[in-house]
Amino acid sequence: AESDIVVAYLAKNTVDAFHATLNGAAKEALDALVDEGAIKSWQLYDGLTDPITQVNLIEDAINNGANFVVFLPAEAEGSAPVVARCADAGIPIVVVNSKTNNTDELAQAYVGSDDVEAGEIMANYVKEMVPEGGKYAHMMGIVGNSAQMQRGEGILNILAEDPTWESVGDFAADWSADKAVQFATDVLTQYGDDIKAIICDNDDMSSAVQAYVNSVDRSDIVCIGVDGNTGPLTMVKQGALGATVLQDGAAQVKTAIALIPDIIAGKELEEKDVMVPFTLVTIDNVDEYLK
Amino acid sequence: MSDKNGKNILGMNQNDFNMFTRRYGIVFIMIAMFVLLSVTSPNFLKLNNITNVFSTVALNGVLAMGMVFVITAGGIDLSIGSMLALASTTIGITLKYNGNILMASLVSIIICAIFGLLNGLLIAKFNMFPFVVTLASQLVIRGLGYVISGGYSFALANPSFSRIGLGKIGIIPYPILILLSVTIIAYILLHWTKFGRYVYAVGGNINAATASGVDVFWTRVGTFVISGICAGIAGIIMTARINAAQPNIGVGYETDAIAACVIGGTSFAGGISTIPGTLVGIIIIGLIYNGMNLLGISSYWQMISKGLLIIGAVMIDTLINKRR
Amino acid sequence: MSDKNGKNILGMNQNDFNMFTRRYGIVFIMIAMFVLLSVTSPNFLKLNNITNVFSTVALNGVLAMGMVFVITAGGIDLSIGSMLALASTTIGITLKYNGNILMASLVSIIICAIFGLLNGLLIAKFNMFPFVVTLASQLVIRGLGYVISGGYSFALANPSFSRIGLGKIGIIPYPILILLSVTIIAYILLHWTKFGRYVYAVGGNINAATASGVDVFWTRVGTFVISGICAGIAGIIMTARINAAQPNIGVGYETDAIAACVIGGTSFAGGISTIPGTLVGIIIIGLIYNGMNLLGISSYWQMISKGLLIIGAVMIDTLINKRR
Amino acid sequence: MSEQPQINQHQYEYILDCQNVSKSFGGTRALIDVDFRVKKGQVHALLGENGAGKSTLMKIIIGLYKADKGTILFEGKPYSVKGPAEATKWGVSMIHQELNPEPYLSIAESIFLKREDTIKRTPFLNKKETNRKAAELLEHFNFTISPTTLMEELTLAQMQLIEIIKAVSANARLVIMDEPTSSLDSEETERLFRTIRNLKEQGVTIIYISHRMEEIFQICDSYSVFRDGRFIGTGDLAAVTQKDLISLMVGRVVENVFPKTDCEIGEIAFQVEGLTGKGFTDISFEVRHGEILGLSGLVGSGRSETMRGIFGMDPLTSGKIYLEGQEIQIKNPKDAINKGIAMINEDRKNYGLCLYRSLRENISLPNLRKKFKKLLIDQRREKKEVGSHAEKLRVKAASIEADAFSLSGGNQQKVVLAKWLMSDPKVLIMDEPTRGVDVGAKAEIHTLMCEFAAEGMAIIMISSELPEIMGMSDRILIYHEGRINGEFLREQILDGSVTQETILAKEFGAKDEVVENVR
Ligand SMILES: Nc1ncnc2c1ncn2[C@@H]1O[C@H](COP(=O)(O)OP(=O)(O)OP(=O)(O)O)[C@@H](O)[C@H]1O
Ligand SMILES: Nc1ncnc2c1ncn2[C@@H]1O[C@H](COP(=O)(O)OP(=O)(O)OP(=O)(O)O)[C@@H](O)[C@H]1O
Ligand SMILES: [Mg+2]
Ligand SMILES: [Mg+2]
Repeated sequence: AESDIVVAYLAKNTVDAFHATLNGAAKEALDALVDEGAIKSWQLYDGLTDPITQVNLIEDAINNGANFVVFLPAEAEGSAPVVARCADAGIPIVVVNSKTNNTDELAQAYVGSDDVEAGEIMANYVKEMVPEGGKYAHMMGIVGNSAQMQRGEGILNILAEDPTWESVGDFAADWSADKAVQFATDVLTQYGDDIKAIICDNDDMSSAVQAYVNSVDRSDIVCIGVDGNTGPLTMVKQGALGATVLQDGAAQVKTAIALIPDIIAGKELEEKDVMVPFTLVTIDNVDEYLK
Repeated sequence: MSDKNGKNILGMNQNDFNMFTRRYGIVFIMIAMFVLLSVTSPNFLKLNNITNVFSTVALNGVLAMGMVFVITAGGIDLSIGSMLALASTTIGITLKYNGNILMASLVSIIICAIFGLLNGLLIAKFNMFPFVVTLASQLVIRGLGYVISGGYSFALANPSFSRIGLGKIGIIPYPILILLSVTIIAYILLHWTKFGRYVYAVGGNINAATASGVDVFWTRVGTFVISGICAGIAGIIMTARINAAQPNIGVGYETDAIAACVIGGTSFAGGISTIPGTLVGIIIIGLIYNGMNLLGISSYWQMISKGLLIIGAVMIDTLINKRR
Repeated sequence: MSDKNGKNILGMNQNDFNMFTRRYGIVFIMIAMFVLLSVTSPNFLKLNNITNVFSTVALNGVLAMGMVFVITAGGIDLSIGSMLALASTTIGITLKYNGNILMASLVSIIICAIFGLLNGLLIAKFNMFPFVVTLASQLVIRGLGYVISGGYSFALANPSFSRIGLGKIGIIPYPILILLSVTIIAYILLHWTKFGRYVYAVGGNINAATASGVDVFWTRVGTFVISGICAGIAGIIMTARINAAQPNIGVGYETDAIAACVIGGTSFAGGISTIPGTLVGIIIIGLIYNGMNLLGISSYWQMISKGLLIIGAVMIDTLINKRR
Repeated sequence: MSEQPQINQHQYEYILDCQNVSKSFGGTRALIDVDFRVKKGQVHALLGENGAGKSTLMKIIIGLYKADKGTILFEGKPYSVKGPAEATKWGVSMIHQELNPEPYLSIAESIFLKREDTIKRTPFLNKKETNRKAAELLEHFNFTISPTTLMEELTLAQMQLIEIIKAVSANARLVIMDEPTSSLDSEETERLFRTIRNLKEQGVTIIYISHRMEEIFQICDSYSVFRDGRFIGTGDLAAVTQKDLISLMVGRVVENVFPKTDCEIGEIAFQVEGLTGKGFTDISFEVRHGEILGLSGLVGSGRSETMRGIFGMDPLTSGKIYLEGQEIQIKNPKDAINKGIAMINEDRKNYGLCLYRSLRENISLPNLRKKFKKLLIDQRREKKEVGSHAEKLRVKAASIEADAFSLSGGNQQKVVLAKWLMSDPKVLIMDEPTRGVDVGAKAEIHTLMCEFAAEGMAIIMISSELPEIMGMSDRILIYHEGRINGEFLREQILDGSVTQETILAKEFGAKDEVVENVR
C-alpha cells in the first residue's frame, strides 16, 4: 500500500561543515525510503541555527502535511518547544545529534552521541601523547550550546583530576577557526613553551590551530577537536594533525532514519536512546573515514 | 488604510495617484504573492497556515513597528537584535527570582527602553550618527546580556510564560494579537498624534522642524525609546516562543525589520513612511519565508530572493518618485 | 605620518592645532594602550606577540582599507562580510579544478570586485541608499556562496595555499606584508592621486564636486570596487589562515572594519579620513582583543569595551570638532 | 541679560525694543551693539546690504540664535526665548528668508505644524478641522489649491505663499517678514500687500525686510538701516527719499569699490544663440576678450539658470554655444572646464567649496585633470601653484592647508575665485561674485576682475546689486522673466543717459520705447 508518511527533516542549519555532511547523509537515506515506498515524501527545513526559526518552521512543516519529524535541535533549551509541539500534535519525532531538555519525555527516540565521551576521548588522547603533562587551553564553541558544555565537561572529567595538567583558560571561539587561531596566538605568547596541548570543541578549530602552531615551529603542541570533517581528516592523513575525534554524524542520522519504519509500524523500540560512539581517528585508521 | 486617500481615489488627480501608487503599489505585490502561493501550494490557504504566517511575522513585525519610527525621523537602529537577547536573559533572570510573568515582561520592556533612551540621547545630544552609535551600543548591549547570564541559556522558571508565545484566544494566537495591538498603537501614534506629526517633520526637514518650534531633540530621542520598547515586546514574544532565556539569540534581526520598513515604502532619508505599508512589508517577508518553505525551496534561495526583493522594491520606489 | 602637518607643528595656530588633535589625537590613545599593556602584561612586548597582533589585524585591516574609501565618498558597504565567504568558496572551487594558487586568488578578487561594481552601479545610477543596497546585496552574495558550495566547507585542494596565511618572510608573516602593501597602495591612492582627491570632494560636497567637473558617478562606483577588491584580498588571507573553504564565514566582519575607520577619525558624513588614522584604528581594535586576551578578560567584556571605545572615539571627535 | 528691564514711557509705544544686541559667529561679527525699535501697529522696514545682520537679529528674536549680549523688551517686558515655539507664545512669528519647506507634509499639515488641532478631550489630531481651517485660509488668500497637496509638489512661489500664510495665521502680534517677496511676481506681491494692510488694521506689527526699494515705499511706515552689523539710523519713511536711504545703506565712497579700468576689447570669445531651458527662453548674446558683460535682473529672472545651463549643470532644451567661433557641446561641467569655461556659482556653500577640506585641495580640484597629468599628483608643484594663486588673490588664511571652513566669507569667495583662476579660463562666469563679501574684499575682487579682463579673459558677471552692475560692466544685459529685455553700454552710464531707474524699469519689464536703446 502507498505510504502516506511525509517526513519533515528539520535541520539545525545547512551551512556548517558538519551539518552539511549530516544533511547529505539524510538525503541519501530518506530518498532510499521514498524509493522503497516506506514513506511518501520528505522535505528539508533549514533552522538557520536559530531556535525561533525552528519553532516557526515546525508550523510550516505541519501545515505542509508532515506527519513525521526528524529533528536536529539548534539549542538544548530554545528548541525544546519543537518537540513539545510534535508531541501535542501527535506527530512522531526523532531527535538527532543533540538533545533538547524534553527529548527524554516527549520524543519517540533519540540518536546521538554522548558529547561528554568526546571530551573524555580528547583529554585521554592528550594525556597519552604528553605523559609528563603541562598546560593546555580549551577553545570553546558558542557558549551555552549543549555540545560545547558537555565536551567541556568531559575534558574536565579527565584533566581536572590530573595534577600534571593545568588549564590556562576556556576561550569563546564560537566554533570559528579564525577566532580559535587568534586566541591560540595570544595563548602561545602568554605561556610559550608551557603550552602542551590545545583542545578544541570542534576540529575546524583544532585543524586551523594545528596548522598555525606548526607554522611557528611548535608542532609539538597536541591539537585535537571533535567532528571528523574532511579538512581535518585530510590533515591527519598528511600527518599534519595528530588525531581528530570523529563524531559520525552520518551514522547518527542514518540510524535515526532507519528507525522510521519501525516507529510508523508502532513497533516497540529496543532502546529509546541510541548512542553512536565517537571514534578517535589517527593516521592508523584515517583511510576508513576519508572518502 | 490611511485616511488621506479615501475620498480621492475616485477622481484622483495625478498627484494623488502618484501618492497612491507610491504608498500602496506594494500592496499589489503582496496580493500577487498571495495568489501565486494559493495556486502553487495546496496547503497555503489553509487557515492553520495563514495564522502561522502571521504568528511567525509577529516578532519581526513588532520590531519593524519600532524601526519605522526611527527611520522616519531620519535615524537607524542596529541595536534591536541585541536588545532581543538582553530582553530574553532579563526575563529568564526575573522569572527565576520573582516568578511573576507581568513583572518579567515589564522589566524586559523597561530595560530595552532605557537602552533606547541612551541611544537616543547620545545621538540627539552629541549629534552623532545613528548608525555608528547603535552599531557600538549593539556590542555593549549584547555583551551585557552575556555578562548577566554568564553566557548560558536556561529554561524558564515559570513554564506558563510560554503561553504568551503559544497560547490562543479563539483561533488567534497571542503573538498575532500582540502584533495587532502594537500596529494599532503605532498607527495612532504616527498618524494621529502630534508626536507622529513631529516625527515626520524632523525626518522631512530637520531645520524646518526647528524653525517651526518642534522639539527636535525629544522627538528624536522618543523614536529610539519606541524602538527599544518594541524590541522589549518582541523579546517577550521570542522568549515565550522558545520558552528559554538565550543570550546568543537575535543576531541579524534588525536586517529583517529594516527590510520590512524599506519594502513597505519607508524612505531611508526620513520623512516618508506609513504603518500600513510597513505591515505589508512585514507580511511580504513572511510570505517569502513561508511560501518558499511550502514549495521546498532552499534557504539559500530564500536569502537571495529577499535581497533581490529589497533592491527591487527600493528601485521601483526610486523610479516612481524620481527623487533623492 | 601624513605629510600635511610637518612644517606647522612648531608655531601652530589654533586652527592647525585643532587639525592636529583631530587627526592624530587617536594616536595618543594607541600609545597609551601600548604603555598600559606593556606594564600590565609581561608578555605583551615580546616580538612574537607584536607580530601576532599585527597578523591578527591584517584581515580586518585590509577590509578597513577598502571601507575607508567608501565611507570617505559618503557611502557604506555592509556586504564585505559576505564577500569574504564568497571569496573563500571561490578559492576552494578554483583550487579544486585548477590548483593554481595565483589563479584562485585572482578569481576571488575579481569576483568580489564585480559585486563591488554592481553595488556601486546600483547606488550611483539610481541614487539608492548605500546602506539599503549593500544590506540587500549582502544577502544575495552570501546566498550565492552557499549555492555554489552547496553549503559544504572543504579542505583546500592545494595545501600550500595556507602558506599565504601562515608563512613568513624573515620574521614577518605574509598577512602583515599584505596589510602593509594594501595600506601603502591605499595611502598613495587616497592621498596622492587625482582619484583620491575626487573621493574626498564627492564625500565632502557632492554638488561642489559636480560643479568642479569631477566625475561623481565613476568616483562613487570606484570606491565600491575598491572595497570589493579589498574584501577579495581579505578573503584570501582568511581562507589561507583557516586552510579551508567555508561559505559561512565572515558574518559581522563589516562591523570591525567600520569601527576601525570611525575610531581612526573617518567622518561618517564623508569627506574626512586618513589612511594612517584608519591603520591606527585597526591597531587599536587589535590591541583590545590581544590585550584583553593576555589579561584574561572574557570576550564579553571585550565586546563591551569595543562598543564603548567606538562611542568614546566618535564623541571626542564630535566634541573637538563641534560640527555635524 | 542680567540688567533689570527699565520700564519706560515707550512701554506701550514700542512693541519691540532691542538694546545693545551683539552676536558673532566665530570670527564674523554679525551684530555689534545694535539698537532696534519698532512701534506698535506699524510696518517697519529693516534695510541694509547683504550680510548687514538683518536676518541674524530676526533669528535672535524668533529664538533660533542666542544673542551674545544685549536686552530685548517686548511690550516693555524682558523678552528671551529659547526657540520658535516659545516665541509663538509671545505672539511673534516669522517668514524665513531661506525657504524651509517640509517636503512630505501637506499644505494644511505644514501651516499648522506645532499648532495642530486635536479632537476634543483626546490627544488625536483633528485632520478634518485642520484641513477645513487650512482651506479657509487658502480661500481667504485667494489661493486655489487643495490643502492636502504635498509641499514638495509646489513651486517656489507657492511655497513662499504658504510660508506667508503660516506666519500670518499664527495670530501673532508681531510678524517678521524676511524677504517675503524674493520669489513672488508682482501680482502675488500685491496680494501680500493687501494682507499686510489687513493685518495692520487689526493692530498687528510687521517687520519687513526687502531689497526692493519700491516695495518699501509702497507698504512701510518707518525704517531702520543696518550696515556691517551696526545700527545706522531710523525714522519715518515719509521724511526720506529713496536716494537718502541708499546712501544710508551703502554709506561709502563708490569709486573705491568699482575700480573699473578700460582695457582693450578684442575678438568675440564666447557666444550663445537661442538658448532655452527651464527658467529662460531664447537667450542670445556674445562676450569679447577683455570685456566684462553684466547681467542684471530681478531675483528669479533666470540669469543663474542660463549660466547653469551653459556650464552643463542643467540640461538645455535648445540653443547653440560657440567658443572662439567654434560650436561646442557641453554635457556636464567637466566638458565646460575642459573647453576653458569656468563658473563661480552663486551658492558658495553648496556648489563652491568642500568646507572641511584644505584650501589647497579646494583650489586644485577642478585643475587636476588638466594640470597634473601624471598618475601621482606632484604635491610640491601643487603647493607652489596653489600658493601663488592664493597669494595673488591675497587670501587671508593660516596656510593653504587650513580648512576652507575656517575662513571668513570674503576669503572663501576668493578661494573660489582662485580655484577657477588656476584653470586659466578663456571665459569666466561669475554669478554674484561678491555676495556676502565685505567692502574691502569687494573692492579687491573688483580690481582682480579688471586685471583678468586686461589679460584678455571674457567675463560674464551676474549681480543683483545695481551699483556693481553699473560700476563694473562694459556692457549690461537686462533680464526680465527669462528673456533679455534690453542692453546698455558703459558709455551710457558714464554720460548719465542711463540711470538706476532706467535699468530698474527694464528689469520690471518696461518696453523699448520707454527707454531709448542705443543699439
Ligand atoms: N550661522 C552662521 N554662521 C556663521 N556666520 C553667519 C551665520 N549666519 C550669518 N552669518 C554671518 O553673519 C553676517 C550677517 O548675516 P545675515 O544673514 O544676518 O545678513 P542679512 O543682513 O540678512 O543679509 P541678506 O540681505 O543677504 O539676507 C554675515 O556676514 C553672515 O555671513
Ligand atoms: N531651487 C529651486 N527650485 C525651484 N525653482 C527655482 C529654484 N531656484 C530658482 N528657481 C526658480 O527659477 C527661476 C529663475 O531663478 P534664478 O535663480 O535663475 O534667477 P536669477 O535671475 O539668477 O536670480 P538670483 O540669482 O538673483 O536669485 C525663478 O522663477 C525661480 O523661482
Ligand atoms: Mg538675510
Ligand atoms: Mg541667481
